[in-house]
Amino acid sequence: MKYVDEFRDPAKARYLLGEINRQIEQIATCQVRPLQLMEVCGGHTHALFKYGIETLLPEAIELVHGPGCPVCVLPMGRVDDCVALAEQGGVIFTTFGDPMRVPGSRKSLAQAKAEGADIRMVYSPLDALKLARQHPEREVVFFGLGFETTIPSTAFTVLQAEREGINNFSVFCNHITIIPTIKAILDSPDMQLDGFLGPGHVSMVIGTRPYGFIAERYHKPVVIAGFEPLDVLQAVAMVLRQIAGGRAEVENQYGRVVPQEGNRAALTALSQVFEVREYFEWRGLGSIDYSGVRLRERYARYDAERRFSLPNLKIADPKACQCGEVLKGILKPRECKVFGTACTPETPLGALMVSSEGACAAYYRFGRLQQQTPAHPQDMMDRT
Amino acid sequence: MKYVDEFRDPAKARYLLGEINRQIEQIATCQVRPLQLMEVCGGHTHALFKYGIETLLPEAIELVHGPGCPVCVLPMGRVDDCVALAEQGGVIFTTFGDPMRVPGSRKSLAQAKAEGADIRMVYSPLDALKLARQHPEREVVFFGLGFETTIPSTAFTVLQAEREGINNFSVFCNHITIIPTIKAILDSPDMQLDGFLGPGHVSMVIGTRPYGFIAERYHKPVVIAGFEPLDVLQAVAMVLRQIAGGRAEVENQYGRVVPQEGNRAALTALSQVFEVREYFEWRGLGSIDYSGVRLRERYARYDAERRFSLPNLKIADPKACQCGEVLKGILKPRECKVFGTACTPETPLGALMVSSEGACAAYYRFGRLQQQTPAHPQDMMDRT
Amino acid sequence: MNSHQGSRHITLAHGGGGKAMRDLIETLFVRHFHNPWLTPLEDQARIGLGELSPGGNRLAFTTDSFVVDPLFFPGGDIGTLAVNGTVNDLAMSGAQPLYLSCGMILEEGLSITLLEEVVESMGRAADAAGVSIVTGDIKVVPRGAVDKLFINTTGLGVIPEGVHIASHRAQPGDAILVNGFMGDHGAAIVDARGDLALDNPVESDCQPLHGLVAAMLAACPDIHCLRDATRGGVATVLNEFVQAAQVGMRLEEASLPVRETVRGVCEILGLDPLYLANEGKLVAIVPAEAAEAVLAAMRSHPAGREGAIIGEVTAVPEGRVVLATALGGERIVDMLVGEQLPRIC
Amino acid sequence: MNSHQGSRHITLAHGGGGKAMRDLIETLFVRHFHNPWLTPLEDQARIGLGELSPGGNRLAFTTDSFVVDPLFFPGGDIGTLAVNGTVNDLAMSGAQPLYLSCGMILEEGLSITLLEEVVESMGRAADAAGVSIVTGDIKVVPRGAVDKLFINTTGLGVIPEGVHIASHRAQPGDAILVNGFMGDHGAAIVDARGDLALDNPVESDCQPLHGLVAAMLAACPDIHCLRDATRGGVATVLNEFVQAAQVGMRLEEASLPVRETVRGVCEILGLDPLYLANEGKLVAIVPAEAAEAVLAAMRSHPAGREGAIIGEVTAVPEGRVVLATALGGERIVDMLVGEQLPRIC
Amino acid sequence: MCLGIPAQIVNITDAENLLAVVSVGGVKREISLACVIEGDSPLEAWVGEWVLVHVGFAMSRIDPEEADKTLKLLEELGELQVKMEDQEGLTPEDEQHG
Amino acid sequence: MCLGIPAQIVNITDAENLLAVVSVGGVKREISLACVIEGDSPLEAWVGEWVLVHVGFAMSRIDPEEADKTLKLLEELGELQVKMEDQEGLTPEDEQHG
Ligand code: SF4
Ligand code: SF4
Ligand SMILES: [Mg+2]
Ligand SMILES: [Mg+2]
Ligand SMILES: [Mg+2]
Ligand SMILES: [Mg+2]
Ligand SMILES: [Mg+2]
Ligand SMILES: [Mg+2]
Ligand SMILES: [Mg+2]
Ligand SMILES: [Mg+2]
Ligand SMILES: [Mg+2]
Ligand SMILES: [Mg+2]
Repeated sequence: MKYVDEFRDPAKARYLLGEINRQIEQIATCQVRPLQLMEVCGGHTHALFKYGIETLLPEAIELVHGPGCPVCVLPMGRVDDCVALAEQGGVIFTTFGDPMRVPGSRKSLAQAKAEGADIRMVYSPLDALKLARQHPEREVVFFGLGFETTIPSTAFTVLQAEREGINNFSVFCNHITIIPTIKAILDSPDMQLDGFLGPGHVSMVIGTRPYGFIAERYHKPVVIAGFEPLDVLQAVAMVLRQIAGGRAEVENQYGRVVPQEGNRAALTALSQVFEVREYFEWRGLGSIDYSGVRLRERYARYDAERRFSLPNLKIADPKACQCGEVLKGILKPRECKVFGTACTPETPLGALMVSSEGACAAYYRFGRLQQQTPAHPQDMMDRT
Repeated sequence: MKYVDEFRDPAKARYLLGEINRQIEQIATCQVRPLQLMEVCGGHTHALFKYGIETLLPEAIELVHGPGCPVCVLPMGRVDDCVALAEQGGVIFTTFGDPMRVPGSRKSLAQAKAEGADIRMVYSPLDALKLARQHPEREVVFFGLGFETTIPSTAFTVLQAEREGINNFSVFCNHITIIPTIKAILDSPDMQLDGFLGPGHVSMVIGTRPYGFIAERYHKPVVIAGFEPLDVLQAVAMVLRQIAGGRAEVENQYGRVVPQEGNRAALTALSQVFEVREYFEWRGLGSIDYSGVRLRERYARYDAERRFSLPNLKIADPKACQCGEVLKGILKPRECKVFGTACTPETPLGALMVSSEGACAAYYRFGRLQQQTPAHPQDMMDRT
Repeated sequence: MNSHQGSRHITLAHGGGGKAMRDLIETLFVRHFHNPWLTPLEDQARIGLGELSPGGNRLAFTTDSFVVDPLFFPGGDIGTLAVNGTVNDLAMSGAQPLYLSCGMILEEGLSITLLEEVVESMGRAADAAGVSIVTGDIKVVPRGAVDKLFINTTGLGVIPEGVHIASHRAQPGDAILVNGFMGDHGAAIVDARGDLALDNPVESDCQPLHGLVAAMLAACPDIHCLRDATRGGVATVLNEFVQAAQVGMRLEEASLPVRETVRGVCEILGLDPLYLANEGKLVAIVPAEAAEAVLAAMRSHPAGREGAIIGEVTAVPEGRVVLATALGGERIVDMLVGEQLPRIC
Repeated sequence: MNSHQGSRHITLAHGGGGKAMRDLIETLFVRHFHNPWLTPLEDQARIGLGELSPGGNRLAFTTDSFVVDPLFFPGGDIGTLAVNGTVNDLAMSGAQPLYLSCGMILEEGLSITLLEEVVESMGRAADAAGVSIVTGDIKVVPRGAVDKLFINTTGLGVIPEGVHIASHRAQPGDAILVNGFMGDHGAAIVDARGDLALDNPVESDCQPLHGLVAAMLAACPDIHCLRDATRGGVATVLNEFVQAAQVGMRLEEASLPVRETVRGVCEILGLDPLYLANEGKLVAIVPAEAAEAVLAAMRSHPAGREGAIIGEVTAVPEGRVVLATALGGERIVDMLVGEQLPRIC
Repeated sequence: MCLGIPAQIVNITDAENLLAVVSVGGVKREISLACVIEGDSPLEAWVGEWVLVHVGFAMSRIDPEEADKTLKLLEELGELQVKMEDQEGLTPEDEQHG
Repeated sequence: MCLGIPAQIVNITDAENLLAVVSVGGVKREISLACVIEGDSPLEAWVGEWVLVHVGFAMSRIDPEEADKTLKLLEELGELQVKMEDQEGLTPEDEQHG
């Protein structure tokens, strides 16, 4: 497959690993402690595990899996709202497959479906709109979920609904934005990060400029990265080169997809339909100012939060759950007290154990190897 | 079971058969041709076959199976109306089990159900009303079918619906009355009947007086009969005794159930809710004046014919079908050209092949014996 | 069942072939069905032919799906039915029933507690019948694609040498027997869902019949025909026999065993007990000279206490079952056309 | 089918045990399945033990229900699946598949034409696989109680002496083989209903595998493990093996055969071909020294043309399947938790 | 037409709506007495009575005296017949298909 | 977050609603071009282009030159490395777990 296979080439990966090792040798910090690089995006977390990249990287690099999985950071109260919506008579609740198993305080969407709620998985918000067209007697609610990558598609779908005069369609908006969250993490006192892999697909929408503050104000290198193994490895090498050179800039590894200026059509639609919320609740991270969006007043009739009455409760995360610390990179998944015991992919306590981009699930599924086999003696508990 | 087993006593049946044979000897006609007695009621037809009574009666008695099965006389167009009602969105069509398989011009109710119509079998019209109570968002239509025995129960159900203010219930009224039909048969020129077994359960409602004209004007004996074997045999003996004695009266064999004056409460409810139609179409018999009832104007909102638009077409009976002649006693079932070939219980052409009270079905199921076995050489084709 | 914590319902994951299914199989099915053939959890049970041959020289192999609604009814449930139904189809060849498979189709959202009740009930029924459930399969389908729970059981048994039971073997003169009251199961479930609002004391007769058959074979190894009178009732079995053997039959109405309560149900709904389903009743055709011995064997077995000779095989009318009514009349007892529907007229 | 004149649809009467059912069985099932065991239409097929013993010394006995939606999909239908699925479960013990039962559950209103297509397709698949469908059962349930049509097949086969295939026999050093492209069936049906609006050229790999297994056994009678990789895919089978045998496994990502189009489906929906269902693929564990011979036997059989050695059994990590990525990294291939859901993130 | 069965009233379940439970050979069902009640005679008086039930309604009270009368008449007929046969030297069986 | 896949535009299916069919390894789906179209440039010009698809929308045109640039850079890195290793007498494999 074009633009896929070329970027999985093992030979080129070896060159990059060589380069990474060479850079490490030139970085003084590495003699004292591992460098902490945060991949903001869950897509990178997924790629790291899928291709076994962590098992290839030198010990001196520690990857911190950031908050960039919209499923993992979904607060329990919002899942409850989804269930409440889905269980209303006459509603067809449409969602991407990802959040189906995220636990709410009473049940997940998968459980609600098993108990009779009409919940349908869709591939695109346009599929949800199509259902609304096909079932004019029903209320079709689309579970809007995702960062800036996904928001424009929801926006265009709302605009399309308006154009067609479809009135039985609405969005339960849980869209969030990544920049305020990165800022919150950088402001967190218990945080020591040396650099960032920037989210490639968010960036194709927002462009590279919004990351400027990371370099300028916090003096951390940022490299916008693609999702194939060579992309990730090259981005790591680029971050290291900045560190080695004492630079802190925003660089773009993913030029084939990410234009510096982002996607103007998408951003226009986004800001036409959505406006920033004063704050939004994140699982594990608490409330973050300006980190969510909602539909503008003009599109109120497409807003499920205005159209239906929702429980809208703030549900505290389970006491034992340490997702927040893991999300901020303070704890590694395996250091969470309930990892692998009370919290497993079958009975997840926290959202990080649910999504295939969730760090805990990824560690549990792909990562247990190093704990059990002596094949890689250099792997320590805290780095796999 | 009380009031059942006593009336199935084989010893007493033998006494009655003895009496019947003695009466026959005293009737002159019997030397020339068999006596033709019509059991008006399908319940009697059923009992005759179920207990093998015809195989016990002397040759000189020929039973003619009359029009008293409300399923058998249902015209095809009315079945089509039922199907059309049942196939309307939102309708729950409720019916007794009996008419389920009666062929319409396109399909039977059973086929419509198999194809997705929401058709439910009920034991009582009150069960249909209960469904209306349970499903206020649906339209529950009750298929009112039957003679005077059944009409009062429909009437009481309509009154109950009114009392409770239930508005999603209606009756598709196909109720018919027996007296005009007996009169039509007596007026038919090709008809030679010697006496009648009167319908026991209709009579418990209407009493014995309405049959007076048969004795007075047409000089035919009538004996109101119950449905157990002894009832039927005793009634036959009583008719014979009238013939032998040259009498033509209305007698009541079924005194334990049928009061002379009928059931006043039932008749009051009947005439409160229903009024006579100018004419009604019968399968095989054509249109008969004043032979059907409909809901009075005051109960129009419970009348499915007013509430829904129906095809209401008059569908000619299939050409090959000779149900009419069989109903009038002109042909025996086996003399119909399609009996047992094009018309069988599996693929009925006429309604008489469907209901277990239909003469053709009864002959086909219970009566083929005599055609095939030499065990009863006295049985001729035209009498079994 | 740790993995179902917080979820007392079947989800599609339980049929996905992964961990949830594996856990369900191990915690529920292996527990209640435990036996050495099932436990390896291979894709197939393996049965030494040497284990089979001492019992006879032919395998009996039969399948039935069970779709009863409601799942629990007076006198049994879908689980007892699924075991006994297939045990009985094996027994009707004279076979000793030995091994059963169990295929379950579950509706997403089904209560796991309810499923466990059914599985437990199957386990108990299998123990009682002396059979092992040695292989199985679970499918979960989306809500609405199945009504709660269906079960298929397929059975294996061994037919003793010298036993040749076949529907075409009915001969004029043979006696016709049933092992007790007709129509209990049909009457018990006709309104078990409550639509007809009957308050009905009848219980299903669901029971395994191979012990009874063994006792009958001991009294007469040359039983000609055997069939359990399930759907379509005794009338249907007799019609199948007269057609297969090209004989006639004559039943005596007065000798037909019917419970008073079942008669009650039939009177109310206009049904005929000859066509009502049974789940623990068989019809046997035996040589006239063995009839009394078989009847005695029947009556001394718990499953045949109310056994009766109900008629005899005749030469004519060929292909027809005739009922001599108590009154002395006659009528034909035909194949059922369509379902038996409740009648009002 | 004279008795269905004017009714091209299944009605409850077809399951009532009466005449309509009998006619359906005779006109449809007996016609398409015709064989000497089925035709007597007894409640059970009877199979001489003498017919079985020449083939081996053990019976293989397996059951599966088939609930695929849609009933017809690229490369097959529920009928071919129902025959091949059970044939394959038998074949995975090394058995020669011989006899099948067929239990059908039909929805009231089902088109009889459609049913006949399925039955015909089963008949053809059985002929192709050389098995006989010798006993059956039909149930009809009210509209809405089942989604169109489910089939259970249960199979009997005979395992040759000396063949001992069992999941616990995997040993460190053994080679792991598959007989061709992974995930074709899963990718073919993932959107066969069209909800995801994919235009997907993938066809199901549905095929019988006993011929292939016979060829493999000829090359190496001591095959250690065999399993068809149906629901849950190759990953699930391998996990079952490592758990049963208390060994580890190491797969080579680069050697996994996956069709380009299947990769396309997986990329679009975020799925992993290791977990996609197959209906004509097996996983074999064979002694290292026999690996090349088995591979050669596979590749010379039509059902194994694209066969490949995909990895080896290891001592550690016990109970774990490890994938060596093309890149040189490693990851664990775990049991599937829940269903595989289409992902967007 | 009009399948009707004798049933005994077991108890009154809803006096306002005239509902009672009847028993047929031990099988029970709730039916309506609306078609047999006139005026406001106490419903309890119906308990133990036999009625003819059709489509969930009692349609007639069964008169035990009339039933007895019918059965007695048939018995007398039997006695009479025995006498006649004694006179004629015939058994009733011979007449049966007469 | 944000699974995105490179896909090639095969044809335009509904110009008014900006719908086109893309192919991924031979598998096709209709997607929306609404997020990549600006102004009214002719839609047909997109046929043959590669785009990054996310939840049924093309979100970015893939720039073939940028892609080539990245790959060429890596090749050069490889060449450079070979030279360095030749100098150091090391094979890249040894460094792998560095
Ligand atoms: S193990 Fe569970 S609770 Fe702990 S951080 Fe991970 S997902 Fe959260
Ligand atoms: S055989 Fe059929 S068509 Fe002829 S009279 Fe009877 S029911 Fe009518
Ligand atoms: Mg069977
Ligand atoms: Mg059976
Ligand atoms: Mg049977
Ligand atoms: Mg299986
Ligand atoms: Mg259901
Ligand atoms: Mg199986
Ligand atoms: Mg299988
Ligand atoms: Mg298998
Ligand atoms: Mg069966
Ligand atoms: Mg359906």
